[in-house]
Amino acid sequence: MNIEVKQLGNVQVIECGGSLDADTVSGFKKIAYDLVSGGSTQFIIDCTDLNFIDSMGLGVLISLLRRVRQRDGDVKVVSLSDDVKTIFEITRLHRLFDVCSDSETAVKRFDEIK
Amino acid sequence: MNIEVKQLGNVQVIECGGSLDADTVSGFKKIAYDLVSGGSTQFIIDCTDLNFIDSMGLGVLISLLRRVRQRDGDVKVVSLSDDVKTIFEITRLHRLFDVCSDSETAVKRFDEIK
Amino acid sequence: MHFQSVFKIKSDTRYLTPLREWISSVQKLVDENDFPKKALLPCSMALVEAVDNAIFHAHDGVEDLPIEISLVLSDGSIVMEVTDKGVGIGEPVIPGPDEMADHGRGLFIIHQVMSKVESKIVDGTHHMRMEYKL
Amino acid sequence: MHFQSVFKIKSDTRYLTPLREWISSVQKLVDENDFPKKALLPCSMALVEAVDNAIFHAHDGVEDLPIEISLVLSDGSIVMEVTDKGVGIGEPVIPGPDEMADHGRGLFIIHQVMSKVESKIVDGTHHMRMEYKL
Ligand SMILES: Nc1ncnc2c1ncn2[C@@H]1O[C@H](COP(=O)(O)OP(=O)(O)O)[C@@H](O)[C@H]1O
Ligand SMILES: Nc1ncnc2c1ncn2[C@@H]1O[C@H](COP(=O)(O)OP(=O)(O)O)[C@@H](O)[C@H]1O
Repeated sequence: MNIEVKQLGNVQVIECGGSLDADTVSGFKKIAYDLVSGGSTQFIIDCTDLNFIDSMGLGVLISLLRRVRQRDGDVKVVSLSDDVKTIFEITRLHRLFDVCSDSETAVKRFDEIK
Repeated sequence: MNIEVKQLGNVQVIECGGSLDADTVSGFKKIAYDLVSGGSTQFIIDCTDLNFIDSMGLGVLISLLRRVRQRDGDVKVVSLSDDVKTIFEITRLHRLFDVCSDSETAVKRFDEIK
Repeated sequence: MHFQSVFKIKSDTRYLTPLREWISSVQKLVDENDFPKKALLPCSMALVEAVDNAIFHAHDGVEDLPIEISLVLSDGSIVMEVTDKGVGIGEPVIPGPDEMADHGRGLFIIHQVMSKVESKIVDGTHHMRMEYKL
Repeated sequence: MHFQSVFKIKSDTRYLTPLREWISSVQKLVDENDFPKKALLPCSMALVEAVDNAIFHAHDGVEDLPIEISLVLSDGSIVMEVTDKGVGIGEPVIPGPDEMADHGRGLFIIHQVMSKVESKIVDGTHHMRMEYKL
Protein backbone atom coordinates (compact mmCIF):
# COMPACT_ATOMS: atom_id res chain seq x y z
CA MET A 1 0.00 0.00 0.00
CA ASN A 2 1.16 3.54 -0.75
CA ILE A 3 0.26 6.36 1.59
CA GLU A 4 0.98 10.03 1.01
CA VAL A 5 -0.07 12.92 3.20
CA LYS A 6 -0.73 16.43 1.92
CA GLN A 7 -2.05 19.52 3.66
CA LEU A 8 -4.84 21.68 2.30
CA GLY A 9 -4.99 24.47 4.88
CA ASN A 10 -5.94 22.76 8.15
CA VAL A 11 -7.09 19.63 6.39
CA GLN A 12 -4.87 16.54 6.24
CA VAL A 13 -5.33 14.70 2.96
CA ILE A 14 -4.26 11.05 3.22
CA GLU A 15 -3.89 9.56 -0.25
CA CYS A 16 -4.22 5.79 -0.16
CA GLY A 17 -3.10 3.51 -2.99
CA GLY A 18 -3.47 -0.26 -3.33
CA SER A 19 -5.26 -2.19 -0.64
CA LEU A 20 -6.12 -1.03 2.88
CA ASP A 21 -6.43 -4.38 4.60
CA ALA A 22 -5.17 -6.45 7.51
CA ASP A 23 -1.76 -6.46 5.89
CA THR A 24 -1.38 -2.70 5.50
CA VAL A 25 -3.65 -1.25 8.16
CA SER A 26 -0.89 -0.72 10.75
CA GLY A 27 1.03 1.60 8.44
CA PHE A 28 -2.07 3.68 7.86
CA LYS A 29 -2.91 3.69 11.57
CA LYS A 30 0.49 5.01 12.58
CA ILE A 31 0.40 7.88 10.10
CA ALA A 32 -3.18 8.87 10.92
CA TYR A 33 -2.84 8.62 14.70
CA ASP A 34 0.40 10.62 14.67
CA LEU A 35 -1.47 13.40 12.88
CA VAL A 36 -4.26 13.23 15.47
CA SER A 37 -1.68 13.40 18.27
CA GLY A 38 -0.24 16.44 16.53
CA GLY A 39 -3.63 18.14 16.81
CA SER A 40 -5.22 17.46 13.42
CA THR A 41 -8.97 16.91 13.45
CA GLN A 42 -9.92 17.38 9.80
CA PHE A 43 -9.10 14.48 7.47
CA ILE A 44 -9.72 13.65 3.87
CA ILE A 45 -9.08 10.05 2.80
CA ASP A 46 -8.34 10.24 -0.91
CA CYS A 47 -9.19 6.83 -2.40
CA THR A 48 -8.36 7.62 -6.04
CA ASP A 49 -5.84 4.77 -6.18
CA LEU A 50 -7.36 2.54 -3.53
CA ASN A 51 -8.68 -0.65 -5.09
CA PHE A 52 -9.73 -2.65 -2.02
CA ILE A 53 -10.54 -2.27 1.65
CA ASP A 54 -11.39 -5.02 4.12
CA SER A 55 -13.12 -4.93 7.52
CA MET A 56 -9.88 -4.08 9.29
CA GLY A 57 -9.25 -1.17 6.92
CA LEU A 58 -12.80 0.04 7.53
CA GLY A 59 -12.24 -0.42 11.27
CA VAL A 60 -9.27 1.93 11.34
CA LEU A 61 -11.19 4.57 9.39
CA ILE A 62 -14.04 4.33 11.90
CA SER A 63 -11.77 4.59 14.90
CA LEU A 64 -10.13 7.64 13.32
CA LEU A 65 -13.61 9.09 12.76
CA ARG A 66 -14.57 8.50 16.41
CA ARG A 67 -11.45 10.23 17.67
CA VAL A 68 -11.78 13.35 15.57
CA ARG A 69 -15.56 13.74 15.87
CA GLN A 70 -15.06 13.93 19.65
CA ARG A 71 -13.10 17.08 18.93
CA ASP A 72 -15.57 18.45 16.35
CA GLY A 73 -13.43 17.23 13.48
CA ASP A 74 -14.39 14.87 10.67
CA VAL A 75 -13.09 12.26 8.26
CA LYS A 76 -14.35 12.71 4.71
CA VAL A 77 -13.84 10.00 2.15
CA VAL A 78 -13.30 11.08 -1.48
CA SER A 79 -12.78 9.73 -5.01
CA LEU A 80 -13.97 6.19 -4.38
CA SER A 81 -13.44 3.61 -7.11
CA ASP A 82 -16.50 1.51 -8.01
CA ASP A 83 -15.29 -1.42 -5.91
CA VAL A 84 -14.49 0.62 -2.79
CA LYS A 85 -17.79 2.47 -3.16
CA THR A 86 -19.62 -0.88 -3.28
CA ILE A 87 -17.77 -2.03 -0.15
CA PHE A 88 -18.84 1.15 1.67
CA GLU A 89 -22.42 0.55 0.59
CA ILE A 90 -22.49 -3.13 1.57
CA THR A 91 -21.16 -2.25 5.01
CA ARG A 92 -23.50 0.78 5.14
CA LEU A 93 -20.59 3.04 5.98
CA HIS A 94 -21.57 5.48 3.25
CA ARG A 95 -24.12 6.68 5.80
CA LEU A 96 -21.58 7.07 8.59
CA PHE A 97 -18.93 8.85 6.53
CA ASP A 98 -19.31 12.00 4.53
CA VAL A 99 -18.47 10.59 1.09
CA CYS A 100 -17.52 13.33 -1.41
CA SER A 101 -16.71 13.21 -5.09
CA ASP A 102 -13.28 14.81 -4.67
CA SER A 103 -10.95 16.63 -2.26
CA GLU A 104 -12.07 20.06 -3.43
CA THR A 105 -15.69 19.33 -2.54
CA ALA A 106 -14.63 17.87 0.80
CA VAL A 107 -12.55 20.94 1.67
CA LYS A 108 -15.53 23.17 0.85
CA ARG A 109 -17.70 21.12 3.18
CA PHE A 110 -15.16 21.54 5.98
CA ASP A 111 -15.21 25.30 5.32
CA GLU A 112 -19.02 25.48 5.41
CA ILE A 113 -19.06 24.29 9.01
CA LYS A 114 -16.61 26.86 10.34
CA MET B 1 -0.06 -5.68 -26.63
CA ASN B 2 1.02 -2.14 -27.41
CA ILE B 3 3.05 -1.40 -30.52
CA GLU B 4 4.53 1.94 -31.44
CA VAL B 5 6.74 2.70 -34.41
CA LYS B 6 9.36 5.44 -34.47
CA GLN B 7 11.96 6.37 -37.06
CA LEU B 8 15.62 6.95 -36.28
CA GLY B 9 16.99 7.97 -39.69
CA ASN B 10 16.43 4.96 -41.94
CA VAL B 11 15.85 2.65 -39.00
CA GLN B 12 12.35 1.63 -37.98
CA VAL B 13 12.10 1.21 -34.22
CA ILE B 14 9.18 -1.01 -33.22
CA GLU B 15 8.47 -0.61 -29.52
CA CYS B 16 6.64 -3.64 -28.14
CA GLY B 17 4.81 -3.66 -24.83
CA GLY B 18 3.08 -6.54 -23.03
CA SER B 19 3.18 -9.97 -24.59
CA LEU B 20 4.12 -10.91 -28.16
CA ASP B 21 2.32 -14.23 -28.42
CA ALA B 22 -0.20 -16.19 -30.48
CA ASP B 23 -2.85 -13.70 -29.40
CA THR B 24 -1.03 -10.56 -30.49
CA VAL B 25 1.33 -11.71 -33.22
CA SER B 26 -0.95 -10.77 -36.12
CA GLY B 27 -1.00 -7.10 -35.11
CA PHE B 28 2.78 -7.03 -34.99
CA LYS B 29 3.05 -8.89 -38.28
CA LYS B 30 0.85 -6.43 -40.12
CA ILE B 31 2.79 -3.39 -38.91
CA ALA B 32 6.20 -4.94 -39.60
CA TYR B 33 5.33 -6.35 -43.03
CA ASP B 34 3.76 -3.07 -44.13
CA LEU B 35 7.04 -1.36 -43.30
CA VAL B 36 8.95 -4.00 -45.30
CA SER B 37 6.59 -3.50 -48.25
CA GLY B 38 7.27 0.21 -47.95
CA GLY B 39 10.98 -0.49 -48.45
CA SER B 40 12.32 -0.59 -44.89
CA THR B 41 15.11 -3.07 -44.25
CA GLN B 42 16.57 -1.86 -40.96
CA PHE B 43 14.59 -2.70 -37.84
CA ILE B 44 15.06 -2.31 -34.14
CA ILE B 45 12.68 -4.24 -31.89
CA ASP B 46 12.60 -2.29 -28.63
CA CYS B 47 11.59 -4.75 -25.90
CA THR B 48 11.78 -2.34 -22.95
CA ASP B 49 8.13 -3.01 -22.04
CA LEU B 50 7.86 -6.52 -23.45
CA ASN B 51 7.38 -9.05 -20.66
CA PHE B 52 6.79 -12.26 -22.62
CA ILE B 53 7.24 -13.81 -26.03
CA ASP B 54 6.14 -17.25 -27.18
CA SER B 55 7.22 -19.41 -30.13
CA MET B 56 4.79 -17.66 -32.46
CA GLY B 57 6.15 -14.27 -31.45
CA LEU B 58 9.68 -15.55 -32.04
CA GLY B 59 8.52 -16.97 -35.37
CA VAL B 60 7.37 -13.62 -36.67
CA LEU B 61 10.63 -11.97 -35.63
CA ILE B 62 12.55 -14.66 -37.51
CA SER B 63 10.47 -14.34 -40.64
CA LEU B 64 10.99 -10.57 -40.53
CA LEU B 65 14.71 -11.19 -40.13
CA ARG B 66 14.75 -13.52 -43.15
CA ARG B 67 12.98 -11.00 -45.34
CA VAL B 68 15.22 -8.06 -44.53
CA ARG B 69 18.52 -9.97 -44.48
CA GLN B 70 17.78 -10.98 -48.08
CA ARG B 71 17.99 -7.27 -48.86
CA ASP B 72 21.07 -6.62 -46.72
CA GLY B 73 18.98 -5.28 -43.88
CA ASP B 74 18.78 -6.52 -40.30
CA VAL B 75 16.57 -6.83 -37.26
CA LYS B 76 18.28 -5.85 -34.02
CA VAL B 77 16.66 -6.63 -30.70
CA VAL B 78 17.24 -4.18 -27.84
CA SER B 79 16.48 -3.57 -24.14
CA LEU B 80 15.42 -7.10 -23.26
CA SER B 81 13.90 -7.72 -19.84
CA ASP B 82 15.39 -10.62 -17.87
CA ASP B 83 12.52 -12.93 -18.84
CA VAL B 84 12.62 -12.14 -22.57
CA LYS B 85 16.40 -12.44 -22.52
CA THR B 86 16.09 -15.88 -20.94
CA ILE B 87 13.56 -16.91 -23.61
CA PHE B 88 15.97 -15.81 -26.36
CA GLU B 89 18.74 -17.81 -24.71
CA ILE B 90 16.65 -20.96 -24.21
CA THR B 91 15.64 -20.88 -27.87
CA ARG B 92 19.23 -19.96 -28.85
CA LEU B 93 17.95 -16.98 -30.83
CA HIS B 94 20.42 -14.66 -29.10
CA ARG B 95 22.90 -16.15 -31.58
CA LEU B 96 20.69 -15.50 -34.60
CA PHE B 97 19.71 -11.94 -33.71
CA ASP B 98 21.99 -9.05 -32.99
CA VAL B 99 20.93 -8.34 -29.41
CA CYS B 100 21.94 -4.84 -28.24
CA SER B 101 21.63 -3.10 -24.91
CA ASP B 102 19.63 -0.17 -26.31
CA SER B 103 18.42 1.56 -29.48
CA GLU B 104 21.37 3.95 -29.58
CA THR B 105 23.85 1.08 -29.67
CA ALA B 106 21.79 -0.69 -32.32
CA VAL B 107 21.65 2.41 -34.54
CA LYS B 108 25.45 2.77 -34.27
CA ARG B 109 25.84 -0.83 -35.37
CA PHE B 110 23.64 -0.20 -38.40
CA ASP B 111 25.83 2.84 -39.22
CA GLU B 112 29.08 0.84 -38.92
CA ILE B 113 28.05 -1.41 -41.78
CA LYS B 114 27.31 1.35 -44.26
CA MET C 1 -17.39 -29.08 -12.23
CA HIS C 2 -15.94 -26.19 -14.19
CA PHE C 3 -13.12 -25.16 -11.94
CA GLN C 4 -11.56 -26.66 -8.89
CA SER C 5 -8.59 -25.65 -6.82
CA VAL C 6 -7.32 -26.42 -3.35
CA PHE C 7 -4.13 -25.31 -1.64
CA LYS C 8 -2.65 -24.12 1.61
CA ILE C 9 -1.22 -20.78 2.59
CA LYS C 10 0.54 -19.75 5.77
CA SER C 11 -1.23 -17.59 8.34
CA ASP C 12 0.18 -14.37 6.98
CA THR C 13 -1.64 -11.27 5.79
CA ARG C 14 0.88 -10.82 2.99
CA TYR C 15 -1.14 -13.41 1.06
CA LEU C 16 -4.25 -11.21 0.95
CA THR C 17 -3.33 -9.31 -2.20
CA PRO C 18 -2.03 -12.44 -4.04
CA LEU C 19 -5.29 -14.18 -3.08
CA ARG C 20 -7.30 -11.39 -4.69
CA GLU C 21 -5.05 -11.50 -7.74
CA TRP C 22 -5.50 -15.26 -7.92
CA ILE C 23 -9.30 -15.18 -7.76
CA SER C 24 -9.35 -12.35 -10.29
CA SER C 25 -7.21 -14.37 -12.70
CA VAL C 26 -9.51 -17.37 -12.25
CA GLN C 27 -12.50 -15.16 -13.08
CA LYS C 28 -10.80 -14.14 -16.34
CA LEU C 29 -9.97 -17.73 -17.30
CA VAL C 30 -13.27 -19.49 -16.84
CA ASP C 31 -16.55 -19.06 -18.64
CA GLU C 32 -18.45 -15.87 -17.76
CA ASN C 33 -21.44 -18.11 -16.94
CA ASP C 34 -19.46 -20.01 -14.32
CA PHE C 35 -17.93 -16.92 -12.72
CA PRO C 36 -19.62 -13.67 -13.77
CA LYS C 37 -17.62 -10.47 -13.41
CA LYS C 38 -20.13 -9.15 -10.88
CA ALA C 39 -19.36 -12.07 -8.53
CA LEU C 40 -15.67 -11.16 -8.31
CA LEU C 41 -15.87 -8.38 -5.72
CA PRO C 42 -18.26 -10.26 -3.39
CA CYS C 43 -16.10 -13.39 -3.56
CA SER C 44 -12.88 -11.43 -3.02
CA MET C 45 -14.41 -9.64 -0.02
CA ALA C 46 -15.66 -12.85 1.60
CA LEU C 47 -12.40 -14.70 0.97
CA VAL C 48 -10.31 -11.92 2.51
CA GLU C 49 -12.57 -11.70 5.58
CA ALA C 50 -12.53 -15.46 6.11
CA VAL C 51 -8.73 -15.55 5.80
CA ASP C 52 -8.38 -12.55 8.15
CA ASN C 53 -10.45 -14.47 10.71
CA ALA C 54 -8.43 -17.65 10.27
CA ILE C 55 -5.20 -15.70 10.81
CA PHE C 56 -6.28 -13.58 13.77
CA HIS C 57 -8.99 -15.59 15.54
CA ALA C 58 -8.34 -19.24 14.74
CA HIS C 59 -4.55 -19.13 14.55
CA ASP C 60 -4.02 -16.09 16.74
CA GLY C 61 -1.13 -14.87 14.62
CA VAL C 62 0.82 -18.15 14.63
CA GLU C 63 2.21 -17.88 11.11
CA ASP C 64 3.14 -21.52 10.64
CA LEU C 65 -0.39 -22.85 10.98
CA PRO C 66 -1.71 -23.57 7.50
CA ILE C 67 -4.95 -22.23 6.09
CA GLU C 68 -6.52 -24.34 3.38
CA ILE C 69 -8.31 -22.54 0.58
CA SER C 70 -10.66 -24.31 -1.76
CA LEU C 71 -12.60 -22.91 -4.70
CA VAL C 72 -15.07 -24.93 -6.74
CA LEU C 73 -17.16 -23.63 -9.61
CA SER C 74 -19.91 -25.97 -10.61
CA ASP C 75 -23.27 -25.49 -12.26
CA GLY C 76 -24.88 -22.52 -10.65
CA SER C 77 -22.57 -21.84 -7.76
CA ILE C 78 -19.21 -20.57 -6.58
CA VAL C 79 -18.15 -22.35 -3.40
CA MET C 80 -15.18 -21.17 -1.35
CA GLU C 81 -13.99 -22.96 1.72
CA VAL C 82 -11.45 -21.63 4.19
CA THR C 83 -10.23 -24.24 6.65
CA ASP C 84 -8.31 -23.42 9.81
CA LYS C 85 -7.01 -25.29 12.87
CA GLY C 86 -9.10 -23.28 15.30
CA VAL C 87 -12.10 -24.17 17.45
CA GLY C 88 -14.62 -22.54 15.15
CA ILE C 89 -17.10 -19.76 15.71
CA GLY C 90 -19.00 -20.39 18.90
CA GLU C 91 -21.42 -17.51 18.98
CA PRO C 92 -24.22 -17.11 16.49
CA VAL C 93 -23.63 -14.39 13.94
CA ILE C 94 -24.69 -10.91 14.91
CA PRO C 95 -27.06 -9.40 12.34
CA GLY C 96 -25.05 -6.20 11.85
CA PRO C 97 -22.16 -4.51 13.60
CA ASP C 98 -22.62 -1.50 15.80
CA GLU C 99 -22.23 1.36 13.34
CA MET C 100 -19.42 3.03 15.27
CA ALA C 101 -17.61 -0.16 16.35
CA ASP C 102 -14.22 -0.58 14.74
CA HIS C 103 -14.43 -4.38 14.61
CA GLY C 104 -17.03 -7.11 14.21
CA ARG C 105 -17.60 -6.41 10.53
CA GLY C 106 -15.97 -9.52 9.02
CA LEU C 107 -18.73 -12.07 9.41
CA PHE C 108 -21.29 -9.39 8.61
CA ILE C 109 -19.59 -8.76 5.25
CA ILE C 110 -19.39 -12.48 4.50
CA HIS C 111 -23.09 -12.94 5.22
CA GLN C 112 -24.01 -9.83 3.23
CA VAL C 113 -22.22 -10.86 0.04
CA MET C 114 -22.60 -14.65 0.00
CA SER C 115 -25.82 -16.62 -0.53
CA LYS C 116 -25.10 -19.27 2.07
CA VAL C 117 -22.51 -19.40 4.85
CA GLU C 118 -21.71 -22.34 7.08
CA SER C 119 -19.14 -22.70 9.84
CA LYS C 120 -18.60 -26.32 10.80
CA ILE C 121 -16.04 -28.53 12.48
CA VAL C 122 -15.03 -31.54 10.39
CA ASP C 123 -12.40 -33.94 11.75
CA GLY C 124 -11.24 -31.37 14.24
CA THR C 125 -10.69 -28.58 11.72
CA HIS C 126 -12.88 -25.56 11.25
CA HIS C 127 -14.40 -25.13 7.80
CA MET C 128 -15.87 -21.82 6.73
CA ARG C 129 -17.98 -22.72 3.68
CA MET C 130 -19.21 -19.80 1.61
CA GLU C 131 -21.49 -20.25 -1.35
CA TYR C 132 -22.38 -17.65 -3.97
CA LYS C 133 -25.42 -18.77 -5.97
CA LEU C 134 -25.47 -17.56 -9.56
CA MET D 1 -0.21 -32.36 -2.39
CA HIS D 2 0.40 -28.65 -1.83
CA PHE D 3 -1.63 -27.17 -4.64
CA GLN D 4 -4.08 -28.62 -7.05
CA SER D 5 -6.24 -26.99 -9.70
CA VAL D 6 -8.13 -28.17 -12.73
CA PHE D 7 -10.34 -26.23 -15.12
CA LYS D 8 -11.30 -25.76 -18.72
CA ILE D 9 -10.76 -22.85 -21.06
CA LYS D 10 -12.03 -22.30 -24.57
CA SER D 11 -9.68 -22.62 -27.52
CA ASP D 12 -8.92 -18.93 -27.67
CA THR D 13 -5.57 -17.18 -27.52
CA ARG D 14 -7.08 -14.41 -25.41
CA TYR D 15 -6.61 -16.72 -22.42
CA LEU D 16 -2.82 -16.76 -22.78
CA THR D 17 -2.16 -13.66 -20.70
CA PRO D 18 -4.73 -14.58 -18.00
CA LEU D 19 -3.10 -18.02 -17.83
CA ARG D 20 0.27 -16.46 -17.17
CA GLU D 21 -1.29 -14.14 -14.59
CA TRP D 22 -2.95 -17.14 -12.95
CA ILE D 23 0.20 -19.21 -12.68
CA SER D 24 2.11 -16.20 -11.41
CA SER D 25 -0.51 -15.61 -8.69
CA VAL D 26 -0.29 -19.29 -7.71
CA GLN D 27 3.49 -18.97 -7.42
CA LYS D 28 3.03 -16.05 -5.02
CA LEU D 29 0.50 -17.93 -2.86
CA VAL D 30 2.18 -21.21 -2.25
CA ASP D 31 5.35 -22.00 -0.37
CA GLU D 32 8.57 -21.01 -2.15
CA ASN D 33 9.74 -24.63 -1.69
CA ASP D 34 6.74 -25.94 -3.63
CA PHE D 35 6.99 -23.40 -6.45
CA PRO D 36 10.29 -21.51 -6.50
CA LYS D 37 10.34 -18.15 -8.27
CA LYS D 38 12.85 -19.49 -10.80
CA ALA D 39 10.33 -22.12 -11.95
CA LEU D 40 7.75 -19.51 -12.93
CA LEU D 41 9.13 -18.52 -16.33
CA PRO D 42 9.82 -22.12 -17.48
CA CYS D 43 6.32 -23.20 -16.41
CA SER D 44 4.67 -20.17 -18.03
CA MET D 45 6.57 -20.81 -21.26
CA ALA D 46 5.66 -24.50 -21.40
CA LEU D 47 2.02 -23.84 -20.52
CA VAL D 48 1.64 -21.20 -23.22
CA GLU D 49 3.26 -23.43 -25.86
CA ALA D 50 1.09 -26.41 -24.94
CA VAL D 51 -2.06 -24.28 -25.07
CA ASP D 52 -0.97 -22.73 -28.39
CA ASN D 53 -0.61 -26.27 -29.77
CA ALA D 54 -3.99 -27.36 -28.44
CA ILE D 55 -5.66 -24.33 -30.04
CA PHE D 56 -3.95 -24.45 -33.42
CA HIS D 57 -3.01 -28.09 -33.97
CA ALA D 58 -5.46 -30.18 -31.95
CA HIS D 59 -8.52 -27.96 -32.27
CA ASP D 60 -7.55 -26.21 -35.49
CA GLY D 61 -9.03 -22.91 -34.34
CA VAL D 62 -12.44 -24.29 -33.35
CA GLU D 63 -13.00 -22.01 -30.38
CA ASP D 64 -15.73 -24.02 -28.66
CA LEU D 65 -13.57 -27.07 -28.08
CA PRO D 66 -12.46 -27.04 -24.45
CA ILE D 67 -8.88 -27.30 -23.28
CA GLU D 68 -8.42 -28.71 -19.82
CA ILE D 69 -5.62 -27.31 -17.70
CA SER D 70 -4.38 -29.04 -14.60
CA LEU D 71 -1.67 -27.95 -12.20
CA VAL D 72 -0.49 -30.04 -9.28
CA LEU D 73 2.30 -29.15 -6.88
CA SER D 74 3.40 -32.01 -4.75
CA ASP D 75 6.64 -32.89 -3.01
CA GLY D 76 9.41 -32.17 -5.40
CA SER D 77 7.54 -31.47 -8.61
CA ILE D 78 5.32 -29.13 -10.56
CA VAL D 79 3.09 -31.06 -12.94
CA MET D 80 1.04 -29.32 -15.62
CA GLU D 81 -1.29 -31.18 -17.91
CA VAL D 82 -2.96 -29.72 -21.00
CA THR D 83 -5.70 -31.91 -22.42
CA ASP D 84 -7.21 -31.43 -25.85
CA LYS D 85 -9.66 -33.26 -28.12
CA GLY D 86 -7.11 -33.85 -30.87
CA VAL D 87 -5.37 -36.95 -32.14
CA GLY D 88 -2.11 -36.25 -30.35
CA ILE D 89 1.39 -35.73 -31.61
CA GLY D 90 2.27 -38.44 -34.10
CA GLU D 91 5.85 -37.63 -34.97
CA PRO D 92 8.66 -37.93 -32.48
CA VAL D 93 9.97 -34.62 -31.23
CA ILE D 94 12.66 -33.01 -33.29
CA PRO D 95 15.75 -32.20 -31.22
CA GLY D 96 15.87 -28.55 -32.19
CA PRO D 97 14.20 -26.35 -34.79
CA ASP D 98 15.99 -25.18 -37.87
CA GLU D 99 17.53 -21.90 -36.73
CA MET D 100 15.89 -19.83 -39.46
CA ALA D 101 12.52 -21.62 -39.47
CA ASP D 102 9.66 -19.47 -38.27
CA HIS D 103 7.77 -22.39 -36.71
CA GLY D 104 8.45 -25.70 -34.97
CA ARG D 105 9.76 -24.10 -31.81
CA GLY D 106 6.85 -24.96 -29.45
CA LEU D 107 7.70 -28.54 -28.52
CA PHE D 108 11.38 -27.63 -28.50
CA ILE D 109 10.72 -24.98 -25.84
CA ILE D 110 8.60 -27.36 -23.77
CA HIS D 111 11.33 -30.00 -23.82
CA GLN D 112 14.02 -27.44 -23.05
CA VAL D 113 12.35 -26.02 -19.94
CA MET D 114 10.59 -29.05 -18.44
CA SER D 115 12.24 -32.08 -16.82
CA LYS D 116 9.85 -34.64 -18.30
CA VAL D 117 7.33 -34.38 -21.12
CA GLU D 118 4.79 -36.97 -22.15
CA SER D 119 2.15 -36.85 -24.87
CA LYS D 120 -0.40 -39.62 -24.45
CA ILE D 121 -3.93 -40.50 -25.47
CA VAL D 122 -6.18 -41.40 -22.53
CA ASP D 123 -9.85 -42.23 -23.18
CA GLY D 124 -9.67 -40.63 -26.59
CA THR D 125 -8.30 -37.31 -25.38
CA HIS D 126 -4.76 -36.08 -25.82
CA HIS D 127 -2.86 -35.30 -22.64
CA MET D 128 0.29 -33.24 -22.72
CA ARG D 129 1.91 -33.92 -19.34
CA MET D 130 4.76 -31.64 -18.39
CA GLU D 131 6.76 -32.09 -15.22
CA TYR D 132 9.22 -29.68 -13.67
CA LYS D 133 11.35 -31.41 -11.06
CA LEU D 134 12.49 -29.19 -8.22
N1 LIG E 1 -12.19 -18.66 11.93
C1 LIG E 1 -12.57 -18.30 13.18
N2 LIG E 1 -12.16 -19.01 14.26
C2 LIG E 1 -12.52 -18.68 15.50
N3 LIG E 1 -13.34 -17.62 15.78
C3 LIG E 1 -13.78 -16.87 14.78
C4 LIG E 1 -13.43 -17.16 13.43
N4 LIG E 1 -14.03 -16.25 12.62
C5 LIG E 1 -14.72 -15.44 13.44
N5 LIG E 1 -14.58 -15.78 14.73
C6 LIG E 1 -15.19 -15.15 15.92
O1 LIG E 1 -16.24 -14.32 15.49
C7 LIG E 1 -16.04 -12.98 15.91
C8 LIG E 1 -16.58 -12.01 14.91
O2 LIG E 1 -15.75 -12.01 13.74
P1 LIG E 1 -15.83 -10.84 12.69
O3 LIG E 1 -17.25 -10.56 12.41
O4 LIG E 1 -14.98 -11.22 11.54
O5 LIG E 1 -15.26 -9.57 13.42
P2 LIG E 1 -13.80 -9.28 14.00
O6 LIG E 1 -12.86 -10.16 13.26
O7 LIG E 1 -13.61 -7.84 13.72
O8 LIG E 1 -13.89 -9.58 15.47
C9 LIG E 1 -14.57 -12.87 16.17
O9 LIG E 1 -14.26 -11.87 17.13
C10 LIG E 1 -14.22 -14.26 16.68
O10 LIG E 1 -14.50 -14.39 18.03
N1 LIG F 1 -1.64 -30.79 -29.13
C1 LIG F 1 -1.27 -31.21 -30.37
N2 LIG F 1 -2.14 -31.90 -31.12
C2 LIG F 1 -1.79 -32.32 -32.36
N3 LIG F 1 -0.59 -32.09 -32.91
C3 LIG F 1 0.32 -31.38 -32.22
C4 LIG F 1 0.03 -30.91 -30.91
N4 LIG F 1 1.12 -30.27 -30.46
C5 LIG F 1 2.04 -30.33 -31.43
N5 LIG F 1 1.57 -31.00 -32.51
C6 LIG F 1 2.31 -31.32 -33.76
O1 LIG F 1 3.70 -31.12 -33.53
C7 LIG F 1 4.22 -30.18 -34.47
C8 LIG F 1 5.30 -29.35 -33.84
O2 LIG F 1 4.76 -28.47 -32.89
P1 LIG F 1 5.58 -27.25 -32.35
O3 LIG F 1 6.96 -27.70 -32.02
O4 LIG F 1 4.81 -26.63 -31.23
O5 LIG F 1 5.73 -26.25 -33.56
P2 LIG F 1 4.62 -25.47 -34.37
O6 LIG F 1 3.42 -25.33 -33.49
O7 LIG F 1 5.27 -24.18 -34.69
O8 LIG F 1 4.35 -26.30 -35.59
C9 LIG F 1 3.03 -29.37 -34.94
O9 LIG F 1 3.20 -28.83 -36.20
C10 LIG F 1 1.91 -30.41 -34.90
O10 LIG F 1 1.91 -31.17 -36.07
